[in-house]
Amino acid sequence: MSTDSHFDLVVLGGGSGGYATALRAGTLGLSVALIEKDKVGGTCLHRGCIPTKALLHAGEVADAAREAAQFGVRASLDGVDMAGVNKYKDGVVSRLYKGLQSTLKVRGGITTIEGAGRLVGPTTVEVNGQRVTGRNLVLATGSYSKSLPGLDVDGERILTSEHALELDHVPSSVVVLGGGVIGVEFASAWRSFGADVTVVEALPRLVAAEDEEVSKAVERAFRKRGIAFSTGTPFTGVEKTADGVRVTIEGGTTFDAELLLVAVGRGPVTADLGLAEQGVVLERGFVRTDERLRTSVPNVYAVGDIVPGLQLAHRGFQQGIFVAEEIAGLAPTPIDETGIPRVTYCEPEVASVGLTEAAAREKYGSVETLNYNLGGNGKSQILKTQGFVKLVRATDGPVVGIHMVGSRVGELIGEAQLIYNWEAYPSDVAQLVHMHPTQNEALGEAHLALAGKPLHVHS
Amino acid sequence: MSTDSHFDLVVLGGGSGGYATALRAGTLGLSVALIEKDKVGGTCLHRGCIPTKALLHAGEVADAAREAAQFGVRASLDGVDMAGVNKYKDGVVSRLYKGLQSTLKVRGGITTIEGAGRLVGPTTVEVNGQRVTGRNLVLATGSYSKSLPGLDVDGERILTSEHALELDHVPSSVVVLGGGVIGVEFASAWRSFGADVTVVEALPRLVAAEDEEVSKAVERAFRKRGIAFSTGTPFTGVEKTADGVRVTIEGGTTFDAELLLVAVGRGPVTADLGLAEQGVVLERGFVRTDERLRTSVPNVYAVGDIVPGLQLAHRGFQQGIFVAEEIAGLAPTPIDETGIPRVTYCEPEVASVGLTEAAAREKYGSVETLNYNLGGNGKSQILKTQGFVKLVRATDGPVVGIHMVGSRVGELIGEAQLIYNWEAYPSDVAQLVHMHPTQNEALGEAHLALAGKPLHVHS
Amino acid sequence: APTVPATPPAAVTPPAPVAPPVPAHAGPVLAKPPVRKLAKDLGVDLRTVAPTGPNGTISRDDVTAAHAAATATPA
Ligand SMILES: Cc1cc2nc3c(=O)[nH]c(=O)nc-3n(C[C@H](O)[C@H](O)[C@H](O)COP(=O)(O)OP(=O)(O)OC[C@H]3O[C@@H](n4cnc5c(N)ncnc54)[C@H](O)[C@@H]3O)c2cc1C
Ligand SMILES: Cc1cc2nc3c(=O)[nH]c(=O)nc-3n(C[C@H](O)[C@H](O)[C@H](O)COP(=O)(O)OP(=O)(O)OC[C@H]3O[C@@H](n4cnc5c(N)ncnc54)[C@H](O)[C@@H]3O)c2cc1C
Repeated sequence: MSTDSHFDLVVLGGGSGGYATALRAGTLGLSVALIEKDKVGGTCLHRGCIPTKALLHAGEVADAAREAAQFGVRASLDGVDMAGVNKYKDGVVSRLYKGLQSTLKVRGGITTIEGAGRLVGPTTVEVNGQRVTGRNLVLATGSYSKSLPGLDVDGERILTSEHALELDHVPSSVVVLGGGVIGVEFASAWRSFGADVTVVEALPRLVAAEDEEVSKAVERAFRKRGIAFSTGTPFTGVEKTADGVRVTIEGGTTFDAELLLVAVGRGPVTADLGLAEQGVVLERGFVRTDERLRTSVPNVYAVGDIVPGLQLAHRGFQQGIFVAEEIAGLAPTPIDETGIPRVTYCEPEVASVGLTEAAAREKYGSVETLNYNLGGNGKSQILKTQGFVKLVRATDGPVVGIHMVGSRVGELIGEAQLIYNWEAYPSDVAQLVHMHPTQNEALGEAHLALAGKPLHVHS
Repeated sequence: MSTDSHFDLVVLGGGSGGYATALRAGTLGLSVALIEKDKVGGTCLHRGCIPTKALLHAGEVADAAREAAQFGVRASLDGVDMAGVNKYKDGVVSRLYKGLQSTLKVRGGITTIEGAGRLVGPTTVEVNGQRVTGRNLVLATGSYSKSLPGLDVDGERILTSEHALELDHVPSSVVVLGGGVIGVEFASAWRSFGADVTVVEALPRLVAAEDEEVSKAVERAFRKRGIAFSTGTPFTGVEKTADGVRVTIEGGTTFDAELLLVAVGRGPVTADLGLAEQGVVLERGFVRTDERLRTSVPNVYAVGDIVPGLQLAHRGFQQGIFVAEEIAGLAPTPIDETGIPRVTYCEPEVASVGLTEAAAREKYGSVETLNYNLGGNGKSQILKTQGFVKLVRATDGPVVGIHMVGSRVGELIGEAQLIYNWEAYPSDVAQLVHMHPTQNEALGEAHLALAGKPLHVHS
Repeated sequence: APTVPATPPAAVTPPAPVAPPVPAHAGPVLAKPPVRKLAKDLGVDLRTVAPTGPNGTISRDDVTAAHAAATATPA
């Protein structure tokens, strides 16, 4: 029954990495089969980036109403209507989903195939009983929410992010297991909605992948917001109680709550795909690639969360674009993983690109840092937010790390990304005086100060 | 009675331009006299940038409460308490004022002199009966709110921005005369506070200095917000009525309102300062300078709003830094006025740097443009804002203009400023895939599309 | 055989610049950041590129020309 079809490129998985590969390949005139078993857009669009940021924005709206009096506005917050929040969130997702489907259609050269695929040859995928063969194959099957041993996710009281996004009410109290990006984002949104939140983290600090000073600032801000947390304390167990869960951490302390969110990381979707059979080498479940994203099998590439490294949608986009260009013979420049921008959308936001101070010290030996406090930044004062912009440079060299904390600083990462990736010197940026009053002005002021020409700084 | 004092540098006027000159000169080890008759910080800090942006943020908070239901948040807006708004606004100003005073103190080398100064020699200023002489003199006396013939500003019903910032209540209705930056900002804030607002503009469009498409988008958004406006219709007269004002425009149409705000531009503060007597050449009241900010008199420079061009605080900062470095012999690169970022903080915000499409066409003959609609930008969808990012490039050349409209796009100007001033090509930016989901991602997507590698675009 | 572009090697001495010698720029080479990045991507060593841009800066064209020359002349 299987009719064979041939393409320049077969992409397995239609999430951020997969569809970006297909879109770029389409522009380059390649014929593409994009195989997706669920919905194009994948985790990010349907269960990740977009719906979580909608929740967080609803949280921002709630906070604004709660704190309106500080700004002279007489408003009252009467509660959060999760049905309404979900309607808003789902509306955003479905509009973007329609847009993506139509972009895939009009781009040209892309055949989207619905169904679960499995490798049956090095560049051949079987889907719906049909064989689809490519001159090249791109693996883009993404990731799933992991749990811990002894932790039975039931979707009722013990949730992963997928379940958390479907909740039909604001929980009265939650324990969030994991103080990484996903954990602190949910903690922040729920707190804005009025829940009692406790974050439990085994590592010594929240957002532990960030620069240490950033973690400290987030912890300070969380404390102020009434988000409880316990760091350096591994989870040891959970039991269900009459009306919720009781979570125990090392040392024996327990936390009672209505719900437990498990946000302990995401594992690669690589099992049962026929990868090993075709010789694709895995490493702890992830697909091993070289810097050109080639797997161990010729003409087979991998992109997105199944490739070890940052699990971010736009890394998937960038890798997908890279692979399409590589296949088209454009010989693109390999991606500098450190140059990929990173934002955590909790309140206050965290944004960084490049190396932490510790990593830069290790790499360059001697570094200079500069911390510009948002206390001196007019627009941040207007927003009543606290935080800083921290720069790290190799001594007498370019800026190699930018770290920011504060409400809305996520949007400053675009500029920071250019500075890092274009290897700008503090003096290159200092020459360009920034718009007053903006928050990006704080980036400008930090570079002015690091270049030895401080403006609005006590020095 | 007059004891003479000598400085490397005498600065007349302690606003944005003047105090930036002083701060940079201080860092460079020069001795500076900073003469200010009112408060250091000048217009921007006390009557301009900062207090207006506080009003606009209070307006944003009010809008958020008013529209909360769209996001699933049950909040109600019960009104705006201007006493509260003013307390918040004044709190921000006074904190920044304290910070500036203390920065001026600790920087070293800066003597601040309170009093009104007047030139009595080419580089000698008389203040409080004392003569202060510099090797160099920097003029930085700033600007004032202009009016029109037949328009008597009384501070009661006919106001300038200075009065508008001191209002103790939300007016029921206002006519704003002038659809430039200051006019549309007040119009926007008052509308957010619940007032009926009508903008009257003689030029054919609102924010007429911006790219035409930007004006159209702002006008569309204002219409949606219920801000009335009339363009291409010069003001012809105003009379007081029993409870307000009646404004007449060309053609005879009249508008009744409680208040009239006059926002028709700002004139230079250069009269009665002894400038002409010392040979400083003026042009329509502004101080003529060359590109190194030298006036017609040796060792006399001018910075800020008295120099013809953009009237923006950070232009004053940049000019002040330039002049201090020039005097110190650092031979700084002249400022490209077109590279100075411009933000209008109405809702939706407007941000631009570089040339409008029309100006670029005139300069380069052949240009390419790209308009990326925020409808495809996830974060903008989450914020429920509309708008676009428009790029203008010289054909096959660098990006020479970036124009943006939408809520919060003002913060994207930092990145845009680097792109324009560093003469980046679309491909330089396209290489760097932006954080998802952010609004700065729209800047990234626009560059991807203009570089021929569209991602989330229908093409 | 490919030849070196026919630009005469700085035969004319430009008039002495008006600006004093200290540049405001403190980077390693005088090129705007995206041009430095382009050079890196193309494998062009900026120290070997003769600047023709304003204020003695290395322009994008200088970099692409150096790259073209290098790839046209196999080492
Ligand atoms: C709660 C949460 C919040 C997040 N927030 C952000 C954020 O704000 N910003 C950000 O950059 N990243 C964020 N991420 C991460 C981001 O979602 C991922 O990095 C991104 O989705 C990875 O893209 P991908 O293409 O590798 O995988 P996925 O998006 O997971 O897509 C893989 C696709 O492959 C399909 N598939 C799998 N197996 C098969 C098969 N055998 N046959 C056919 N199809 C198959 C799946 O159905 C899926 O659609 C978040 C993640 C989560 C969970
Ligand atoms: C309502 C409004 C909103 C604005 N918003 C923004 C904005 O968001 N962003 C932006 O960039 N710009 C904004 N501006 C413009 C900005 O305020 C000006 O560009 C900036 O203040 C100009 O700085 P300056 O130093 O030239 O003059 P000024 O700030 O006006 O300072 C001049 C100083 O000189 C003093 N002075 C004058 N004469 C004498 C004398 N004879 N002796 C001693 N002292 C003297 C004055 O008291 C004053 O303090 C706004 C302006 C207004 C009115």
